[in-house]
Amino acid sequence: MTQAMRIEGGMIDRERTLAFSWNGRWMTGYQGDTLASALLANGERLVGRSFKYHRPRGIFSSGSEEPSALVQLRDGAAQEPNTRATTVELFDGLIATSQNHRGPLAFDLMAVNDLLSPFLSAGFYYKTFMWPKAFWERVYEPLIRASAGLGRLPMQPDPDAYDHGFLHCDLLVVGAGPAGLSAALAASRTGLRVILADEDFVPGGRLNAETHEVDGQAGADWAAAATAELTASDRVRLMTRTTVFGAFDHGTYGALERRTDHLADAEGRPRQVLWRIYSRRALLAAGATERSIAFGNNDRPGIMLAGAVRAYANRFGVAPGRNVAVFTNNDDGLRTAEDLGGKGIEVSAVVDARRGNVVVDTIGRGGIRAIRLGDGRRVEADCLAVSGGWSPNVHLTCHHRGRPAWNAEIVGFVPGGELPPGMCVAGAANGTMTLAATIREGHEAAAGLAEDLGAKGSPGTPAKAVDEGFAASPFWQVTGLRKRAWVDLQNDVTTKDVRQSHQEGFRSVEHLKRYTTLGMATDQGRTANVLGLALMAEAAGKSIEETGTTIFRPPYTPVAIGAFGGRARGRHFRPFRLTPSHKWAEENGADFVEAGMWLRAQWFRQPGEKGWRDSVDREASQVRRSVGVCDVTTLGKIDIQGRDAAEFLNRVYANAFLKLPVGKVRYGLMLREDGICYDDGTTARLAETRFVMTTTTANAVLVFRNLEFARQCLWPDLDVHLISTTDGWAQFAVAGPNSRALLSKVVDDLDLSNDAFPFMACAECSVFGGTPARLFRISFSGELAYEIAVPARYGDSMIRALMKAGEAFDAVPYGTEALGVLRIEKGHVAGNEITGQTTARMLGLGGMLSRSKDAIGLKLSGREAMNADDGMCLAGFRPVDRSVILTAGAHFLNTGDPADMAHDQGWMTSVAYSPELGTSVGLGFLKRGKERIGETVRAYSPVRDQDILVEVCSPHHVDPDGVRQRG
Amino acid sequence: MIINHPLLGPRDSAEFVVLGDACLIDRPDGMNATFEELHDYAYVRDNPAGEHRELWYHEQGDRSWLVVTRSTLTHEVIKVDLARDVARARGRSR
Amino acid sequence: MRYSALRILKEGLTGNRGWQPAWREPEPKPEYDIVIIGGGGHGLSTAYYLAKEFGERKVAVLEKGWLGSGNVGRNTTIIRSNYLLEGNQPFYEFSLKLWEGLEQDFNYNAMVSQRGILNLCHSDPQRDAFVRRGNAMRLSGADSVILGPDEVRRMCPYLDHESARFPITGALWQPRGGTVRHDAVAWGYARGADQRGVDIIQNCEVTGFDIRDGRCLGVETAKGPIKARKVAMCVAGSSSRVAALAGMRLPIESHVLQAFVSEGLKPVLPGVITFGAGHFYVSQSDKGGLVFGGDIDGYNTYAQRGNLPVVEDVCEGGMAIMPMIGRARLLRMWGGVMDMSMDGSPFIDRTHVEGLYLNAGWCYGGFKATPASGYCYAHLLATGQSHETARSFRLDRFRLGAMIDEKGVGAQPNLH
Amino acid sequence: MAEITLEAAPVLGGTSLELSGNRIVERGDLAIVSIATPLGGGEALAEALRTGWSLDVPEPTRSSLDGTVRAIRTSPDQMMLIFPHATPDAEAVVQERLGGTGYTTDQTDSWIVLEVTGPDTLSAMERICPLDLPSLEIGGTGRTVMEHIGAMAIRTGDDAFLLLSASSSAGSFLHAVETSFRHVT
Repeated sequence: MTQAMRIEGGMIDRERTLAFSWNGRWMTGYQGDTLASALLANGERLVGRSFKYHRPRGIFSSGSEEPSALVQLRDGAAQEPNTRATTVELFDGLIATSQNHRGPLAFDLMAVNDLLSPFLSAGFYYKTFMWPKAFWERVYEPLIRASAGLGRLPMQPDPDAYDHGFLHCDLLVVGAGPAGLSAALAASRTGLRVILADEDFVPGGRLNAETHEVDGQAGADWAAAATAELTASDRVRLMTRTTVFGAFDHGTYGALERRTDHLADAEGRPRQVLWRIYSRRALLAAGATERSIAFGNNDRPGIMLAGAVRAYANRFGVAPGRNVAVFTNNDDGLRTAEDLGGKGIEVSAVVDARRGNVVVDTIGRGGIRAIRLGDGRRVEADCLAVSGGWSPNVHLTCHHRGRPAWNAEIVGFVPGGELPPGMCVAGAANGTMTLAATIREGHEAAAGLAEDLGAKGSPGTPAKAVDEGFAASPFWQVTGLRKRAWVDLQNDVTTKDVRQSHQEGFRSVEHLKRYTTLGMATDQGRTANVLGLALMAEAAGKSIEETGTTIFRPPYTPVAIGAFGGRARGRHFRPFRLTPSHKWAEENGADFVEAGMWLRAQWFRQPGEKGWRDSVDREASQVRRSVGVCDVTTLGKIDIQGRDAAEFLNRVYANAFLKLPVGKVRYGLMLREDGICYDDGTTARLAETRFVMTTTTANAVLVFRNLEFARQCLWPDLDVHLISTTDGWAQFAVAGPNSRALLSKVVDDLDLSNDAFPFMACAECSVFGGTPARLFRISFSGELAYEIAVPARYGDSMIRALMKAGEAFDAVPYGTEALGVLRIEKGHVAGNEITGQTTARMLGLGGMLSRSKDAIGLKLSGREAMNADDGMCLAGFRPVDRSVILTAGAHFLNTGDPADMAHDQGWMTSVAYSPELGTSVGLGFLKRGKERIGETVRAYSPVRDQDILVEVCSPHHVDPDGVRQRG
Repeated sequence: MIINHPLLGPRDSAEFVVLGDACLIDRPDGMNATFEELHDYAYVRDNPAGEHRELWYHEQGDRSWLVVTRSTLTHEVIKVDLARDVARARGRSR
Repeated sequence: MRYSALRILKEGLTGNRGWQPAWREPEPKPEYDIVIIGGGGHGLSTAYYLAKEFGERKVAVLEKGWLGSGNVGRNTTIIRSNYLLEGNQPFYEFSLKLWEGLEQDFNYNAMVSQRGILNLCHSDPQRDAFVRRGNAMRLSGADSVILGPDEVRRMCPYLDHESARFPITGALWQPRGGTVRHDAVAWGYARGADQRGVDIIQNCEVTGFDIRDGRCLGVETAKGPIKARKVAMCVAGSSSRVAALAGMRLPIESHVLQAFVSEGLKPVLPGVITFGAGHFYVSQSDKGGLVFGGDIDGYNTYAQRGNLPVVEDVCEGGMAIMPMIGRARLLRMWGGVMDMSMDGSPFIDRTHVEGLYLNAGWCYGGFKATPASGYCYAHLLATGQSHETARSFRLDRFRLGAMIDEKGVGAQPNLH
Repeated sequence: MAEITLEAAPVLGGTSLELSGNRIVERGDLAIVSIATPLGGGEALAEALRTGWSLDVPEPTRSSLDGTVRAIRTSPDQMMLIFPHATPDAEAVVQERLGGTGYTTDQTDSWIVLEVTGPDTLSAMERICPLDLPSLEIGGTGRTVMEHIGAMAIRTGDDAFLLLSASSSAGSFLHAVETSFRHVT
């Protein structure tokens, strides 16, 4: 087919023919076409099906308000469901298919719903499908879901890239129609930093669709000239294909720029960029949207908004029909007849409701063939241009929940009182419906804002134009119809549904919307809402003011979830933090595990080891037998300095810190103000006024934040200063009986003997002949152990050197799993015990709480329920049958008690297989656990199909008296 | 949202962490305060529909704690101070 | 009028002219036994159960706007009982059981759809916590299953199993979890309560309380004073404001939770999926829209709207775990004001004012609780005793140190 | 063990990328030392900075320069000195010139420093940096978050910035910056 409906003129490049496929048939269009104009040029009228009744649907509009012409764009993983044909820029090789039908588009089996429509009236599904009970999930809902939705998601990952971006400007102008262009010109001349954004790919708005003149030239030519001036200015950023979709707080706007959607291939560039625009002021010049009239069978393909009919004829050089009828309630419709006449298109009738003439019905199945008038006459027409008046695009003015106000003169809602701060509105969006006034208003608004922002330059003078006639009338529906009249074309909401909603008591506008689904389709009812409200008002015998309106929420038009997601996908969803020994660990068979943002070595697989248990058992045993090395860089490190540093620590730790001597380390317990433990770690005093605090890996950021809070807000006059050094030092735990021997080969001239450098000692020293280092004698495993730190730049070199020095002792690297085994054997608490829900008393650390000072959390830790006698406390557990493996998360029950919540005795927090003891061991919280050592309880874990007997024991499975770590 | 940082100028709220009611500055001294006072400090906060003084932390900035006076109805930011200055003005020192 | 397939057939054949209003539009009487403030989900269900289960006849619900305009009108419709703590789990399981018989009970199809809820986990400690939770659920009679990575892959092949930043190591699965058509819940309870004589009075804002020497005798409203033996606050989102009228300060902050819906799509997600590590949860409605959300914005607000950073954060989570939704378009975003309590758990209790009761602090978990909240509140109002599953929801629990802190983040409302 | 000595390695192995006329270079030669102002010690510290380097205490969002030594303000009572220095004793060097008038911490190993230059620098930064870099004067600084990573930007020329970020996430940060350039060139 060769574009049979193509006519002269328009803003298309006839030199550049583009081939595209529609439902598998190849057709041609021109550069500058939209998919919709190209389909019309090829005589395609039936392009889709409605949601509920599967009625035939055609192209209804020429813009982003399109309710009917929704297509599945592109193919494969790049498919885009529900894409408005009216906004898709045609490109060579474009592929589109129709959606929401079973069988061919022309013979949709689901169209049977239309015959059943009497039984599918508003809210019918709330009144049935209830019996028998079990049938909902099994029968009814599957049926309903089978017909749910419109387009189809490709079930493959989105192949395109997306980006976020940030822009700053003095003035953001939304919409590049006459008002927006005029405003942007004025603002740029005053020297403001301007962003002008428009959703279309050609600036000009309605100027491109109408035959108006501006400054003595065709409106479209004036728009092109204005665009040229703006593009030339380095103060202006003109963004076409960019929809400002949301007004957020303090002048922040969300905008979506479609960068490659008009290209066959994005070539790896981001398909769309989601901009966060920071503006000092914003001018909304988003124009207006035409609406329909309710009359019999007003939903057939070929029935089109009058403004769209003009757009296709004037801008795209396409005849929407061979003989066109016009039905209007305002002057706009008449203009359509003139424009079509000028293009040599036959106009078969102009029906003006203001003169009492109406269309009562339309004839034709897959598309309109004729109309029937109020006086019974039948008029042939393959296209009916309808104008029910224009609704200002006030959407962004509502995004801070401001309500639009009804304006009886223009018969539409205009921006209400409260606009988002910094926003003003000009042109049709503001209810200024004629051209000259629109241009003037845009100019003056911008000039006013420039002055108010202190811009010096002159805005110049606004372009000249003539105000066309505009006489809207509040004519909404043709009454006394026998045929159904549509309000919402996509969701199939008819005038009957609106009446029924009122009849059933759903009378507030919100109830109307929710009960009938009016305006809840992909077009958000942009061409339907006002009509629906007017009908509701008529049904209630109220005015539209009294009836009120629902308000608009972002986004103005739907935005791809991928665009909101930006780059945060797959491996790059969040940053990785790597330790200085990461590369070395990779070379040495490490499996890594996420610890917050960090990757930590979990274990080091050795040749011949079958599963992870082999590796972990080997590593843990070798630590207890000789020595092992573990990268503990991820623990938070905070450099704390100042004359009052000790006093400060004494107030943020629950245990005493004031008298910690220089050269010593102390274990510290941190409470929240509510008395619950939230972190622990060791803090070393390197000098009178200098401490190094360590936190858990998970809480490093939170602890730092809380310390800053205490420093700045609670005790602002303490001389104490914080800075994080977590990334600055590569820190390694060296643990095991041979750790001293190993380190004596590493550390330069420092006496490591037990007397000179006892348990909990620390020192600044150097290693391997002069590299600065810090040495701490602390143990998380219960063995003789140290932690040695060097500047991170030496981390990789250090781990290699340590392992070399350790060869003499068969030193092993060990990962987080072995670390866990060792600390569970020793009965040290960690994240599984310090959950933010546990008290020091539960953890068996109640004795640490100082009674002689004020520190954060001490007072509230004394509350009744947190100190109940039958309270939980930490205990150790071993399976009565030593061969059984324990389950973390099992709940404890007294033997003989029923398994219900009332008899819950606690839960297992951590388990590990202890190579040392040759059995699985656990830690857990048990009511009165301390007093019950030796008892036997049930460890009940139905989700793991486990119900076993365990013996309660001391949490210190290994070396309970702590001889080794002091040795 | 934009927070007008008294030292750094307007900054995107995404750089901040919000703690809540600025009354958290007024921590009673645990040695002298009653249990009731500590309970109210920890659990009872203002939650006005209107002007609210709240603590924001510039975690991805200069790590200042700020007292932001903001309307909870319109989100308008009325005033921003360094929390340290506010704390001192409210008589906190060491 | 009773709803049924037969009725629809009859009405369909007679032009749907016979449908009756779903509820009356009564003017307030001068006096009631019980006045409920708030015609949202919890208020309406409280009225329904007061009338149906406890034989209360003189009950009014006062709603400042349109009925159902509470958070029941703007949420992500999820029902579940996958809680951890003793204070919570039995209550939410009770609620789930009430959901399961609800539609037949109030003769309204709220599309209670138990297609399951899947909580993904990404580390061993998380899995241990899920095992503990799953076991707690079993102890209170709920259903729960721990799935391994392969089972999750079989159930949801479209998740990012290969290249995820946080690989999926398993999940907690509750088959009885699911979704409900939220507006229909409000309408069903309203219709059921109305049929049993409850006066539901819309556009009737409460402007004050009549409190004399420690007793609440009634309320001042936009439609004049109304006397009542008992007054029951049920205004989550506005709790602090209404309580202030009675001179009370509550351990509650108001925060906005944003939620999102996509354009209608042919069904791809059977049940609910939550991706905690990425602050993202999603389900698909019977109309085809992906309904999803994440964390609250984090600042106190009464404005029912949020800001871009959280919108992006939520969609980042979605794209990270489910990269096949990239080309689905976000159609609508909205914000609901939440009562965020100091430990993330609610209150159903009397207040220090005699005759004045409080139901509040639901954080963003209020919807799933609607039936049990109403039932337990009605129980307290009618019998003077707390219902056994709601005993822990006391207003004085912070004094006792009996917090119900599922997340373990302490007295910081914006982290719950 | 005399036979072993440790070797310093730059976090990204001294990365240097050329992307259609733009450059991303890891600056491994810079030392970074933070200086905290003791309570009430502002004057003394300012004096020490003047005598030690002829540096003024930098205003927030500005740097002050003495040849190759740059001071930037990182918080109300903290600043950072950034200067070329090879050995791991930068803190001692600074401490000596300060004579105890400030609390110092060596931050060299905590940060990665990327130098980005070239005609597309501003449009690349637009994609990750919420700060208004186009109107940031030369020498201006700002700390913010880029692609979920904390980062500091220092403008060193019309089309040139130093970007500082945590060394543990250096790989992800480089990826973010590099991707931005690739997306705009």
